[in-house]
Amino acid sequence: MTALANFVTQLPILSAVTFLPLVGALFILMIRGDDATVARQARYVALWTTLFTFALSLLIWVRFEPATAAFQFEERFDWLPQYRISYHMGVDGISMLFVILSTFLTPLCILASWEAIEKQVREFMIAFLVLETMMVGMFCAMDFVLFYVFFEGVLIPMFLIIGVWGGGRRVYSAFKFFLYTLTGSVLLLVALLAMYFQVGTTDIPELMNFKFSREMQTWLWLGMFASFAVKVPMWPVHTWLPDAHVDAPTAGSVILAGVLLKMGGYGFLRFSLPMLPEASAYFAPLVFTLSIIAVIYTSLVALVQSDMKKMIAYSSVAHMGFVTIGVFAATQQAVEGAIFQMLSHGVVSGALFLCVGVIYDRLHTREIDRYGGLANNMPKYAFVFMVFMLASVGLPGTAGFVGEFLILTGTFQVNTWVALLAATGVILGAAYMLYLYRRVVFGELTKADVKEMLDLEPREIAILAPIVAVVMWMGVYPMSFLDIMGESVANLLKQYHGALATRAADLEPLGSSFIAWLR
Amino acid sequence: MSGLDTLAPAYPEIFMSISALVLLMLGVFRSKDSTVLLTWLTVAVMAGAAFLAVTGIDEARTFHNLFVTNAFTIFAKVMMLVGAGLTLLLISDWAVGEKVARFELPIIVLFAVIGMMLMISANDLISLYVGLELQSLSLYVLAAFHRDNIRATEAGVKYFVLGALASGLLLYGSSLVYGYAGTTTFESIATAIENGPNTTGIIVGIVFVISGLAFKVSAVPFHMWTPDVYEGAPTPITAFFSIAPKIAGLCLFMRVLAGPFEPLIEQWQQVIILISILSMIWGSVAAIAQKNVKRLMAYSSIGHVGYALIGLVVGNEEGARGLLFYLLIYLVMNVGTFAVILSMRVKGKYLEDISDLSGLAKTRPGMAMALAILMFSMAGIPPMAGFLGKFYIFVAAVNAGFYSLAIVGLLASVIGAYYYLRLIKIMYFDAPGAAFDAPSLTTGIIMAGSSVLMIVLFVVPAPLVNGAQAAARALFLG
Amino acid sequence: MIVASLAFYLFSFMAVIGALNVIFQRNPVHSVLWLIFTFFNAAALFVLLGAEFVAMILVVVYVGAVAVLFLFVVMMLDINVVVIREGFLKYLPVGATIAVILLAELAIVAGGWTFADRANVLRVVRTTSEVSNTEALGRVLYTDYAYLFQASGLVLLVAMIGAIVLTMRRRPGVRKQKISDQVNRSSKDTVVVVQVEPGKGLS
Amino acid sequence: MLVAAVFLPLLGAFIAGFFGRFIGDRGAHIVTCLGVGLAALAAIFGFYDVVIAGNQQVINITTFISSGTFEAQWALRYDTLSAVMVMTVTVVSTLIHVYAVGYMHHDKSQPRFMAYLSLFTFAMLMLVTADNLVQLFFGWEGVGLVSYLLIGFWYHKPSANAAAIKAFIVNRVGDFGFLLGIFAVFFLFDAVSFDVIFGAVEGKANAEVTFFGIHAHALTITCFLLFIGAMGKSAQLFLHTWLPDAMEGPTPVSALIHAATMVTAGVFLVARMSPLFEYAPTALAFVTILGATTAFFAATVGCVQNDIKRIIAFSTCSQLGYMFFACGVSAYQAGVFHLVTHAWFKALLFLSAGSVIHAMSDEQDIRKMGGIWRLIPITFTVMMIGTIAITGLPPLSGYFSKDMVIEAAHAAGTGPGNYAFFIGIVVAGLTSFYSWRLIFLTFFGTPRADHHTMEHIHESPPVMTVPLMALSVGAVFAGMIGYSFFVGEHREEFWKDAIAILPAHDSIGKVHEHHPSFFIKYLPLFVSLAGLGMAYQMYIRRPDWPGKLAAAFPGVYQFLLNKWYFDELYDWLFVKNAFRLGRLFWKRGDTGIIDRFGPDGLSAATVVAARRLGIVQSGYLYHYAFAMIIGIAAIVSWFVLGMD
Amino acid sequence: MSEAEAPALAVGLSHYLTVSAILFTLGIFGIFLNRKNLIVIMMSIELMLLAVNINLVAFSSFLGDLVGQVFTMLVLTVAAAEAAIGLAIVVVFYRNRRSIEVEDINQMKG
Repeated sequence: MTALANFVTQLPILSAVTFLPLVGALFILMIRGDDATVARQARYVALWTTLFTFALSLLIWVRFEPATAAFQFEERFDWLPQYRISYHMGVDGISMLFVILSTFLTPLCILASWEAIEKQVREFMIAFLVLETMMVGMFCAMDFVLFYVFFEGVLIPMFLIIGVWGGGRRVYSAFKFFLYTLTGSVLLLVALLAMYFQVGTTDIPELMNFKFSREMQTWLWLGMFASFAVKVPMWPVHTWLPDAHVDAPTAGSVILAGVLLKMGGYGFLRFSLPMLPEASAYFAPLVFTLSIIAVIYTSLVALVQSDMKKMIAYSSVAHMGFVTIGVFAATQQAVEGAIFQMLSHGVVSGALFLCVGVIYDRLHTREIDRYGGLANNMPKYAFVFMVFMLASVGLPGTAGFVGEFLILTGTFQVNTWVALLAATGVILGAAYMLYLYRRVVFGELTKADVKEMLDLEPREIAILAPIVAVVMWMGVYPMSFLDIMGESVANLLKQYHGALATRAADLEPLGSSFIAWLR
Repeated sequence: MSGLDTLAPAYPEIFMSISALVLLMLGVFRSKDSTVLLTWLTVAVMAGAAFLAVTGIDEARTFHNLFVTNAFTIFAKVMMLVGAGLTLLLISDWAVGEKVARFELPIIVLFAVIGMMLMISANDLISLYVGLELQSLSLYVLAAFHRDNIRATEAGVKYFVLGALASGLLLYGSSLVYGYAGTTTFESIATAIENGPNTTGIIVGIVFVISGLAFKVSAVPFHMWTPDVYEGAPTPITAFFSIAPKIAGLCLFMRVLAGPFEPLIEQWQQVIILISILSMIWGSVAAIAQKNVKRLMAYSSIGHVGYALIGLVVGNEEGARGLLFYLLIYLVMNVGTFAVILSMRVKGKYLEDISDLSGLAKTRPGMAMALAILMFSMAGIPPMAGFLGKFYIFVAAVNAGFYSLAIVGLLASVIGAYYYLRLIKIMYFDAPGAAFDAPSLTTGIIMAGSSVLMIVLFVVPAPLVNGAQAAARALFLG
Repeated sequence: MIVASLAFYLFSFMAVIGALNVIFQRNPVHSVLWLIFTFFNAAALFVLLGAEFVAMILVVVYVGAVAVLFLFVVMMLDINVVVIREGFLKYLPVGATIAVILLAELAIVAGGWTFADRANVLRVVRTTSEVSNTEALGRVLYTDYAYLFQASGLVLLVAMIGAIVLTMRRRPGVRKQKISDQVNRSSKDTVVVVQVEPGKGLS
Repeated sequence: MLVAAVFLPLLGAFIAGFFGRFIGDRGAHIVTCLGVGLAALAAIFGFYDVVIAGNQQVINITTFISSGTFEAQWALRYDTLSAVMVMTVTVVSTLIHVYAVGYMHHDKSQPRFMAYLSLFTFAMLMLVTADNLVQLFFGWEGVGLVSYLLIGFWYHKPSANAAAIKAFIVNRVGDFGFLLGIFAVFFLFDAVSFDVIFGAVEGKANAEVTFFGIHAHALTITCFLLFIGAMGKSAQLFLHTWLPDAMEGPTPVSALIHAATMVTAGVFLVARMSPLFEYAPTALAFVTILGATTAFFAATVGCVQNDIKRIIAFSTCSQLGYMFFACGVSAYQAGVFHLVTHAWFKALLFLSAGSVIHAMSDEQDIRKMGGIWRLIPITFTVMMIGTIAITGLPPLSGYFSKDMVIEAAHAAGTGPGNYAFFIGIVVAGLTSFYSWRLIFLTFFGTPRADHHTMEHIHESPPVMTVPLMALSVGAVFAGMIGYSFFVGEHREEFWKDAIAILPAHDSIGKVHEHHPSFFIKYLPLFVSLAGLGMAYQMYIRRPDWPGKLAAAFPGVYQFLLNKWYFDELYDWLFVKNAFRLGRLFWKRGDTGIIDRFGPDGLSAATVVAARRLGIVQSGYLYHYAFAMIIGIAAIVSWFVLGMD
Repeated sequence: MSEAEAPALAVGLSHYLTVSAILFTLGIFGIFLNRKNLIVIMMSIELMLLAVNINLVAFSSFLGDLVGQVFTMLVLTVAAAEAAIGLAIVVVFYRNRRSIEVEDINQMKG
């Protein structure tokens, strides 16, 4: 027993969680047999691998020490010694929960693809496991280059997932997704290199402690912004998202919405804010403006969509607009709210895509008008969908509320206009979600093929039930998450405001005279 | 040093020259068709030469200061020999049962490699020219080797005429440099430039020399031959073209610019920046419209040369290291890719259209995966070694303050990613066509090995980078 | 001196005329002949510069070998005299402009030519008046520059192999001399001694 | 015990909702009714404990949200206000539950309905027992949600769905203000829990802030924002449009929403936040004016409606206006008092209306009723009681509370107070008119329903009538019993510190000090009787008058019938434009501009460029050579020209 | 040059360089303006090389350094080899295409 305990404590747990899926992928690669056997075994291997990974990642949570802002479970090996770039892993209160989010969603996605993916199952599962490795690695990376590697690496499996197993204009969407994000990230790379030459290292903790000059910060910030804004995505670089979502298979959409979008927000939190405080303060009005446009604009666009996935995709843009507002409002509540919103949006929008997937599997269309009256023959589904719809609307008691509320609370302390305009999203969000729900679930059950649809099967319940539980849990007792991030966020903001206070007496945010006039 | 010892620095070249003659006679007097045998023997000779180079003298000059050996030349030669050797392995597979292949093929390849080695080791404009011509003449022949094929001969004609034009430019430039400096030895030229008034004359001379060299590495606007020659030449020869001469050309480029012309760095930097940017953009953009996979590879290599030239622009040890590392990665990627292209064969017939790859992921998943990894690597997406190659180059550029160059390069790489992705799209997203024949063992191993190396080199790049580092240091000391 | 100057201007003028004709003659055979003419004039310029050996080589190698090779190929391929196509005139202005620009720049460079300050010191093989140009060249070519000599040998070898590989064809039905067959031939196999009775004939 | 009062309904809802299929309709009825009934018992005990025994308390459950200085607890706050509300809510709710068992017995998804009802009760209880604004918001949104579910209960009816969405979204508009109000409170007090806010409010009495570019008195703007929330929930003017449409729900729903619970939440909020409002006189004035105007508006519209439930709905809207202007003149106790009495008689009215509808085979148009009072005597009786109560005829409950409201408005002596007083009088008359009109048209005169319907008219079963009778008991006695505690001489020890009033604002105190003149005191009664008379004249004696009147003033009639055209205005202004903008942004913005000039444009440009480069790569040798020469000529020129 | 051995000619270095430049330009001109046949293009190349040789010899002469002439000899040698290869390629091309007109060399493009 002690041996086991020793093993558990000695285990380089972050690397284990990161690379375990790859091991699973190797196993899948080695499966031999006819197509049906390979497909079946690949599914099971993938499922067990991801479940085990999830279990292992829970160990991180259990052993995580929330009372400190320091990085934990650190690992470090030389990688590119010429440049003092190392394989450096670690998590703090900000990143840890994202790791859990990734490992939580992946097995659900595998389950969701159980029957929906019929061709090239083996490759699909491999792609998914590689994707998990990249996602987890990205959140654990404590070296900027390592981060970048994972950040970009995600594109590969996702590209294949959309392109091979997607529908509609899958090729167009896959390319759009890939090239859009790649364009952004190469500018991140330039910023990264420039930072490296200022500091002489790409180690994230060291970068955080370095003080860049004002001008340098401006350029670096823009470089990072190009990348993270695309990933988030912020208006007007959001147009890849609806296409990618619509054409990706269900599991792809779930991960896209659930984790990939968070990478941008995480990037802002991990890099822009602590490393470039003055530029962040300077550009905050820009971010606010774009985010508000995102919230209002995309909410309105969501309202008129006739494709379910597209609608949810647009709603994601709006929801992520809240996140960016929260991050750059830079108050304790706003930042914690932003993180919480990312987590909840990850779970909720992922769940919404799963819900779309459920009916898509039955009727093979995402046209909202093709449905209607599902409440009659699919009551369980209606209930589950309702929960996620309400969470998306931000009803108190569900996950969606806490994040939105904290973001707006925090933002109001900084800029009332921003809070006011962003809060309109609360109204619009309710409008388009309810409108969607009404058209799909409510109404008369008239269409013959819709009448034939069966309610959730056990597998689908197994996918959705945990999410319902998590959504409620996050809404009713959000402290189990807020506790973890609290210290890290406080520390981050202490540094941020400290840096601003000591060095930025004359710092005027972008367009501040205009804002002063508004205020 | 006395007697035979004075030849020691050139042992690899001497060994190869003598072997070439021996092999030639073997080929002539052996009555049976001996192409495959000679190919393997040539590989062995190259391995021997590489061994000699590695174990030989580290730092020396010989032949009245015409010839130099140092860590850089050794590194470059070994890299080139590896590239040439691997392509020869591909040739040997291809030559089996191929009527086009004759025993002269490996011999001429061998001569070309000798020429490359001579030019890498050149320490004088004259020896540079002779080495370059030895290489070029062999390559002209190789391009037209498929002499009954109209496209091959057309490739030969184009390559020859433009190559001769380029040689003329190079020579004219050399003559101006000679006239200015009063000497043709690299070190003396550097001394002369350093001390003399830097008139237009020397600069024009250098521009002409650069143009000639740029032709050899197919940098824009001296690249126009590349797509046609790549398309026309027999595929394994195209593979050879895309690897060894590029490596040799870039290494020579580096030696010339970092050696005799080093004092005029500010002038030639502008030229290299220009051709580098043009190459990156042209290579990326023009490739998009291609249908022939060999032409695609031509534009791809133009683009890659553009990136490599960034390392040259930087003009310091870091840049050189980046360039060498980039070349290493490029070598592996291209060998692997051509191994796949050579496997594009249905019932013994070679295919060249990109669309022939469609649905490869379903018919030959292994091959598709290998090619996909290579393509992602070429596009510079982590976690493939191609990313690290670009990374080292761009690190050097940014460190030297060439931000705009780095940004242009990275944006061009996004455009470039488009056509690499297109290949992947065709393999993975499209409906399958006719299944390819099973690749031979050697080709299969090269294919698999190079794609695995892409990931291995990404994880543990340190040994190679260290080698490149040592070589780069030698370049800037000597 | 004046003679030398006049000679320079004469030969250069003729060389340029020759070069122009090489390009603009319609008949390739004429072009080759004009090329030979140009080479002769260039050789004369070399003599004026005191490089007699190179001048001779130029005549021997170029006129004697290369130009003749050209002529041979032109004849062999039986190329017709071509009409100038439209494209030529269309591109002429642009091409001429570029050529003139380039020429002007090269002329500027040539006109203001300066040597490097240390060009004197850096010379490797100084000319001396002690020995003739040919001997001086001979002294360095096979000693200091033996490497180049050997390397150019390789170049020529490659050219030979290349030319053979590309052009040589074994035509069926062409009789070839087989030396070994001839050498190995013995009288026993081929010669039959026949006793002929006188007056009877062979039949 | 107090915890049980709140959570038992949740438990009932949970069981009925998730296990409804296993326990069946009967089981769901029992579970939910039991849950709410026990909660009512607990609430009565709680009321005793808190109000009589004086055990005000805050029961902490756990932390809800804690982030930096932001701290919100899950807690139950029990003071008089909460206790009154909890008791009213649970008791009325229990009766409605029981009634629903009967009313819904034909429906096929009764467990769902019962679960909703209980959940609604739970949410309302969370709202009234909240110890901080966030939890209050939880309950606030909770009732919003369940009202959405209940209104849209018959989800196959498009009109029900539309009404449900409308209710939710209009409420969201209010919530928008409420949220901003919460943020403003946090901004000012760095806390959201009531104790802290109320403790610190004096210190902030004169604070000024700049919100949204407006530099203003902090508490005024905060209270104003909070009041926007109250407007939404309580269907005050501008945000009232959802209320009439909400009648799409089953009748008990309407009762629940309008009587005791959801719509009164706004009044509760203002009463709860009285310490803040007291320091924001401008906000109070606004509350007064808006409340009074709403009362007038709703009453005018109520006079011409024909749907039995709609009339009652507008009456609710109007009565809420009374409550608000009571609060606006700082007579919070009067407001809450009216709330409580209203809860009884309005629930009674709705349920009886439900009973009528039930009897009339789901007919809701009063023009198709008439002359049925003999056929359904119990319903008729209780409805009469409700009507007498609402029209403020003594000694039923409405008389006490409404009189106090009107007197307080008069006693306040301020401009808005006088306005409210005036409107209050007018509306009292209108209320009487439309209430009696309803009674006369429904029960008296000649039957206008078709023969078939008339034959089927029958009294409702006891499971419906018993709650009706219980409610009518409340409607009769609530005013008499409550008067002295809520607004009478015992009010101080009754309320303790649950409601704070600045001495200068104490309008109820003024009412008691300066006894209003006879005229003021009995004017409402007189007006009410006048309304009755008018209704009698128009609908019993001369039934042709209304038609003539409508024909004489078609503009006014249409204006009133169409509810002052608010729906049309909003539809034109917001809904249509939202869709239009959305389409514009999507087609023009995303597709037409961003994609066209962004990714698609760039990639198309790249492809074009690639083709161009392909043309350059012509295959002709001289072009290739030309490129090289141009290249070198350009570079040489660059240097030759650059060097000089 | 100050060296005594340098031939004292009234005609200076730049004259030779100019002649060479003219020939060089004509060679280049010949290559890209030629629409006739490949052989002429090859002759143009020879003209370019000749220009280089004049340059080298002139520099050699004016510098008083023999290396230029050594270089010239190598250029001549290599040029001969180049001509051989070039003509061989032209011949094989002719065999395939039955033409060596420059306009006909356009099988591959794009």
